[in-house]
Amino acid sequence: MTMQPTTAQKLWMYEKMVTSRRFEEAIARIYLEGKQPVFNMANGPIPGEMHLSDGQEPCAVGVCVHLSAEDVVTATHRPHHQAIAKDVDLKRMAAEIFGKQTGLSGGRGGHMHLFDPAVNFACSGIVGQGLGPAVGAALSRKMQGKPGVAVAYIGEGAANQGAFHEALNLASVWKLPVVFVIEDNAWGISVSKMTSTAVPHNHVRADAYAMPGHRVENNDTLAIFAVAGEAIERARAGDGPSLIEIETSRLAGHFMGDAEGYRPNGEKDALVAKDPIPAFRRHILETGEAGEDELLAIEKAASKAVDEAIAFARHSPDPEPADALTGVFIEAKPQGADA
Amino acid sequence: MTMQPTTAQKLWMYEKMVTSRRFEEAIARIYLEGKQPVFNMANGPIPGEMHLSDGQEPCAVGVCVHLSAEDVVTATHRPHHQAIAKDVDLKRMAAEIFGKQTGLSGGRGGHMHLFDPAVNFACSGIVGQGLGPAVGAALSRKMQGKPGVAVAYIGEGAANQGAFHEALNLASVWKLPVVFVIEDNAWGISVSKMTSTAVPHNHVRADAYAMPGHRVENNDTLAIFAVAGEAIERARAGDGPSLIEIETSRLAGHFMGDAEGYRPNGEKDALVAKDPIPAFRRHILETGEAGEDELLAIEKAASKAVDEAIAFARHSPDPEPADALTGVFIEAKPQGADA
Amino acid sequence: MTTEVKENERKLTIARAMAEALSQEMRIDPRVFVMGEDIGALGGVYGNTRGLLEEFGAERVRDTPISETAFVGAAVGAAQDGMRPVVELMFVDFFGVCFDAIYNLMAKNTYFSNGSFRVPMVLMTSTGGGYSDGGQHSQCLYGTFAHLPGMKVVAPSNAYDAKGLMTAALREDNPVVFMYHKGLQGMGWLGTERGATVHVPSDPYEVEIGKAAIAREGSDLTIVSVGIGVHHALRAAEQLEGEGISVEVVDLRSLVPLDREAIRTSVAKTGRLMVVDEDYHSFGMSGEIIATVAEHDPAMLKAPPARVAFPDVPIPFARVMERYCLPDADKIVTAWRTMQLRERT
Amino acid sequence: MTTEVKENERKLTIARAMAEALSQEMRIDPRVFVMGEDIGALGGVYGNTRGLLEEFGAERVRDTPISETAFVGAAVGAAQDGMRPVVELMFVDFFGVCFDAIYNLMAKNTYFSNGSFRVPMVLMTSTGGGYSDGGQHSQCLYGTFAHLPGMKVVAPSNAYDAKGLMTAALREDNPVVFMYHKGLQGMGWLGTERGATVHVPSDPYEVEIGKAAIAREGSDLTIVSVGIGVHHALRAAEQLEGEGISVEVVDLRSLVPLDREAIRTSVAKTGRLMVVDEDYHSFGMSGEIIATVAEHDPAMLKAPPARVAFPDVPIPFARVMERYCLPDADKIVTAWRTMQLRERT
Ligand SMILES: Cc1ncc(C[n+]2csc(CCOP(=O)(O)OP(=O)(O)O)c2C)c(N)n1
Ligand SMILES: Cc1ncc(C[n+]2csc(CCOP(=O)(O)OP(=O)(O)O)c2C)c(N)n1
Ligand SMILES: [Mg+2]
Ligand SMILES: [Mg+2]
Repeated sequence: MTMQPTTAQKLWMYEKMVTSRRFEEAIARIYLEGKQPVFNMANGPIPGEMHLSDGQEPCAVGVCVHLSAEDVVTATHRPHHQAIAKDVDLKRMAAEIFGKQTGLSGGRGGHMHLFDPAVNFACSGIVGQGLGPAVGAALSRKMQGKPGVAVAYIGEGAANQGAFHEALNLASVWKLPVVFVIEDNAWGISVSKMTSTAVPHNHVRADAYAMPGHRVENNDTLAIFAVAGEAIERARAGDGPSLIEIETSRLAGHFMGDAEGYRPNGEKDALVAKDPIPAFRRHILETGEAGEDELLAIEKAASKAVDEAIAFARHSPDPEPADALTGVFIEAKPQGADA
Repeated sequence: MTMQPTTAQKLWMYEKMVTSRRFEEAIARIYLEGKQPVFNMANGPIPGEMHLSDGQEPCAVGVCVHLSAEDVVTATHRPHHQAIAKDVDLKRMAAEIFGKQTGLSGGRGGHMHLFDPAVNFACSGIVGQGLGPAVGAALSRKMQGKPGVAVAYIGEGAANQGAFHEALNLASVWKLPVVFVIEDNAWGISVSKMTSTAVPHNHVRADAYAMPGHRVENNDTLAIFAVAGEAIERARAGDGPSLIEIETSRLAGHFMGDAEGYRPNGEKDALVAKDPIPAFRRHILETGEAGEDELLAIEKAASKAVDEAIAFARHSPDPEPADALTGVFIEAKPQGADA
Repeated sequence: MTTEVKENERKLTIARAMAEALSQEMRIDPRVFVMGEDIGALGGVYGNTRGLLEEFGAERVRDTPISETAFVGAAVGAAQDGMRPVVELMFVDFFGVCFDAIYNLMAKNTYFSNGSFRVPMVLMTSTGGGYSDGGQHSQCLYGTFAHLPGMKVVAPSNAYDAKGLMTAALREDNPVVFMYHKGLQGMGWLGTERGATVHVPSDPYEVEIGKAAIAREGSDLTIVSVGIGVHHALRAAEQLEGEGISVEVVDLRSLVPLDREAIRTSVAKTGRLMVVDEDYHSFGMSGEIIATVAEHDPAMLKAPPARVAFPDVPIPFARVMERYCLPDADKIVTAWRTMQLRERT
Repeated sequence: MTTEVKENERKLTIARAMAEALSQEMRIDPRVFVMGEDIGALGGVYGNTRGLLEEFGAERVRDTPISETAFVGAAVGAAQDGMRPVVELMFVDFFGVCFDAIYNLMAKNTYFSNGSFRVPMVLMTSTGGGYSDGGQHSQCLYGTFAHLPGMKVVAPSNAYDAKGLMTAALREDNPVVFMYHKGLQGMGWLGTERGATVHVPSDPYEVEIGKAAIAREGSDLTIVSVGIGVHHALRAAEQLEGEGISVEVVDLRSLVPLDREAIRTSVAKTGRLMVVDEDYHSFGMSGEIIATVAEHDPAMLKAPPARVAFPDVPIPFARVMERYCLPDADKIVTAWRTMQLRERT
């Protein structure tokens, strides 16, 4: 019997997906401020690269719904949906993306370096970079006898990086509570999975590490819920790691400003037509688990949370420029063994 | 029908195996000169680390018998048997191991850096390092429409290195004429395959790259011949890469000076009892493909070749010390496009 | 003759100059090919391979998996087998995933083999910040690459040098690391340093690797820099000229080989040295250049030499913080004033 | 009291001093654990984890697969999760396969997270040549590690410092790279520098990271070095003493933080500076130290500063070639003579 979400879980997932989408829409809008008529990444309230997660929300919520704050997530360069599903502080996250003093890292990190220790969330900018740390966090829990699983998110392009191989082998050899989740949006920037990956699907690679491998097709929130739930339960039970590849869709460009000329004609439209959020909304309505009113209320709440976060970010002060020189090292001595 | 070596091929393999073993015996003996009573790697006619290949000869000859000078081999930190099977100039190889001016690289390389362009042989000291270059050589042949396959040797410990994953995927995606050969001697220095590798055998990992994977048990020269022959034929035919794992045995320590305290009691004796060279010798005698005399002649020739190579090395001059500063860059301009 | 006049005025961005050098060499030398991430249909994230796929096809212009260890290693193997690969590491910041293939194979196999194996390849890689791309996408790492023997390292400040250095690199029998600064590429979306977009002859030509250029002559202060730092230095020089200070700007163009002669000659003339370096302050380029002068003759220095370098901190995201750290013309002028105060009289 | 006398005479090799520091901290701090290749049953190729498996078991003393990217990355993750991992990179030469986890994660996550994530870990790694291990097993790479921000870097020259620096590193909330020179480990099979095997107190103690030591006082020449170079310097100092030259030897002990004050204070006294560095010559430690003095005040230097460093070539295998390149006491004496000739009078 595949695992089924409760109604509460479904509504939680829906809320997080909508929050994530609203957040990306807001970011996309604001990102373009100051970048018109000439698009220059350095300008506007949100400078730098911007990798949006539109379309990939099911991968975030279908997995993270099984996690609590104590569980660990290492996310990618495309981290917003994952952060939101992991309950990262939305205001401070927005402020970090704006490079503000109130940001999660006071502006030192930016959109690819979001860290929230309260919910054990981190992300990073190099492909495959979160895999080792997730394995290490899982090792830490095992050694300390503390609960918690680690989830490492990567894109399908990252599955060809050496770190993937090493991390999966190590996690398996040491039988660690970690789940590897591949968001397969079929593209690594302009390079298609087909031209970069020797196998059609990466879940078969799990065999090389003697761990279960699963593939979820069609960006299906419920199927992700079920497969991830089982993998996480397995990890919690001490039965070791799993690999999950999820077919998902990148509804935005690789980063903002990407003209996506490399996409086959019509591909994007087809993806938009299969947008997972309206689909999940219909599902909820069809099962009668919530009515239109309730969903509207959720959507309103999501918009409000996003608006507040964005307002918080906008109105927060810039960091002190000279503070750039501080924080390379922790200054204080540690408290000793029992700290 | 599995491929069978001709008698000539068998005798070639036997000769190369014996040459390799005699060579290692000579190196082992001379290596200890000047290192007694106190063992100090820096001393003696052959300083530095020394990784002997005793016991692993079948992996070298069973594969290289199918190769000619134009084919490419990238070997490991344990390269002597592979070099000998690839027909590397034995005298200049010995001289390089002694650090002499007449060495393959005039003493710049040493035992882990043997390069012989005449037979397209190279090796290197970092685990997994030869994988990328083998893929690149294969790519070069494919692009130039020139014949030749590339064989990348690694140890089973190297199969957990990221380079393994990346190289196999790339070779498969580009369908290149390359064969990956794992010499599985069950140990990476003191760490057993069992404790380091998530799967019992690495040939199953071929599935992760959509290429054929083969395992040869029991250090069996004839079985290696057959499996390697097919993989190389496949590569030559343009059908892409293969992965082969060969069960073999490390009859020496990881390097000279290794006390091997980590080995289970009796393991070493059992391996010595299964020494592949006497076994292959018996096989040849049993099939009647050669008689005792002929084999003795081969053995004598092998010893002679080794003696001559060692004598050449011993009596060659040291390099000019100051030449250490030359050769970092090729000085001359290239000949242009049609060079 | 009108065409010739146009020709003489032909200004290119560094991105286009690099692509032109590549395509011209690919036309005459079948051994040259390009591989890397997004260098095919996309034309390179920084535009430096634009048009190559269309002209030469997917066999010679190869998009790769995100497998830097494999494809840089493969470039080494192909180079050793007679090809002349050009390989792109999209951001220099990514070197950590594949540096073994770079510094232990590409850089050393020539020496290890005593020249019996040659490794004629070009590793192109983007450097630099200034557009808030965060600490894993904004580094320069000049010192890191220049410190390790066996690879030549070039870093052009303008399109003329970019084409000439690329052509020279493609004709070299040695591995060359070609570091191009994102802020100079002339891709609008990264800002545009106008000074980098200059006249570029359409015929192929070489700029000698290892030779610095005097980007501006002067007699009071030598500023040594590379890449975008040259433009900061030139701007500061303009400003200081108004105050009657004559600044000489040495554009190294190559870090390896390092043109120590050019540095010393200039400092011998001016008596004062400043190094402008977007790479980290310590244990890198700025120290090496100061040492180059000091070990020659400390008495040449009328004032303590100064560095305007990126401080020893990871590169912060926030614009105000990053700007605080990055070298620019103002910081150069300030450093000059400090130098003046410290000059013994 | 006899036991106390014995205690005072207790000489340890660096290998044993490292292992002792590790085991003492592991006893009092359950968060400390060790992982790496061959650090369990074998006790580390260089002996620095000997006895740990027996005392603490395979859960806290973990042999790893040959997967440096994974296990260094895992150390970062474990450190961030409250552990204090010690991870061994068997030879520093191997850094190229896993540097991303080191310099982009271990070194930068504290900054990127503004300190909300801490990365208290120690990366131990062996350095150095002199025993003909060839160009991929003999490097020092001091400059490479010290150049990149976010990691402290220590390199002891003797067992006392080794234990104290290791203990300090294990108690640090920051990542520390602990570079131990193979020639100093006191493993007979690598030769033994006797000066490295010194009295080591049996109780735990810390040596402050970032503080240089004056290994020998003198007034005519300052030699700055680290690790094995300190011993070469001391031997040269002895020799020069016979000629009436008084040499001060500064043992940096730490490269990051760099004790610039100690360097300048010594040179202020002696007026002459030589740097002895087994790492490559250019763009590394030797340049940085010369610049540290020159940028402070070039007039402090009575003679051009000198470097005795490994030339910018891959490390050759042949003994005579490697010796030709490696710093040693003779080369220091020769450099002194040249310095004297070049001194303005
Ligand atoms: C090691 C490394 N190589 C290349 C890059 C540049 N890069 C950033 S994202 C990306 C594509 C990643 O594709 P995928 O893993 O599928 O994730 P997606 O962007 O599709 O979410 C690349 C090549 C990088 N950040 N790190
Ligand atoms: C990247 C890297 N890590 C570690 C080492 C040190 N090392 C040299 S050989 C070796 C064991 C290799 O085991 P395997 O691949 O099985 O080859 P074998 O020695 O058994 O022939 C190790 C760990 C290295 N040379 N390179
Ligand atoms: Mg993708
Ligand atoms: Mg092995």
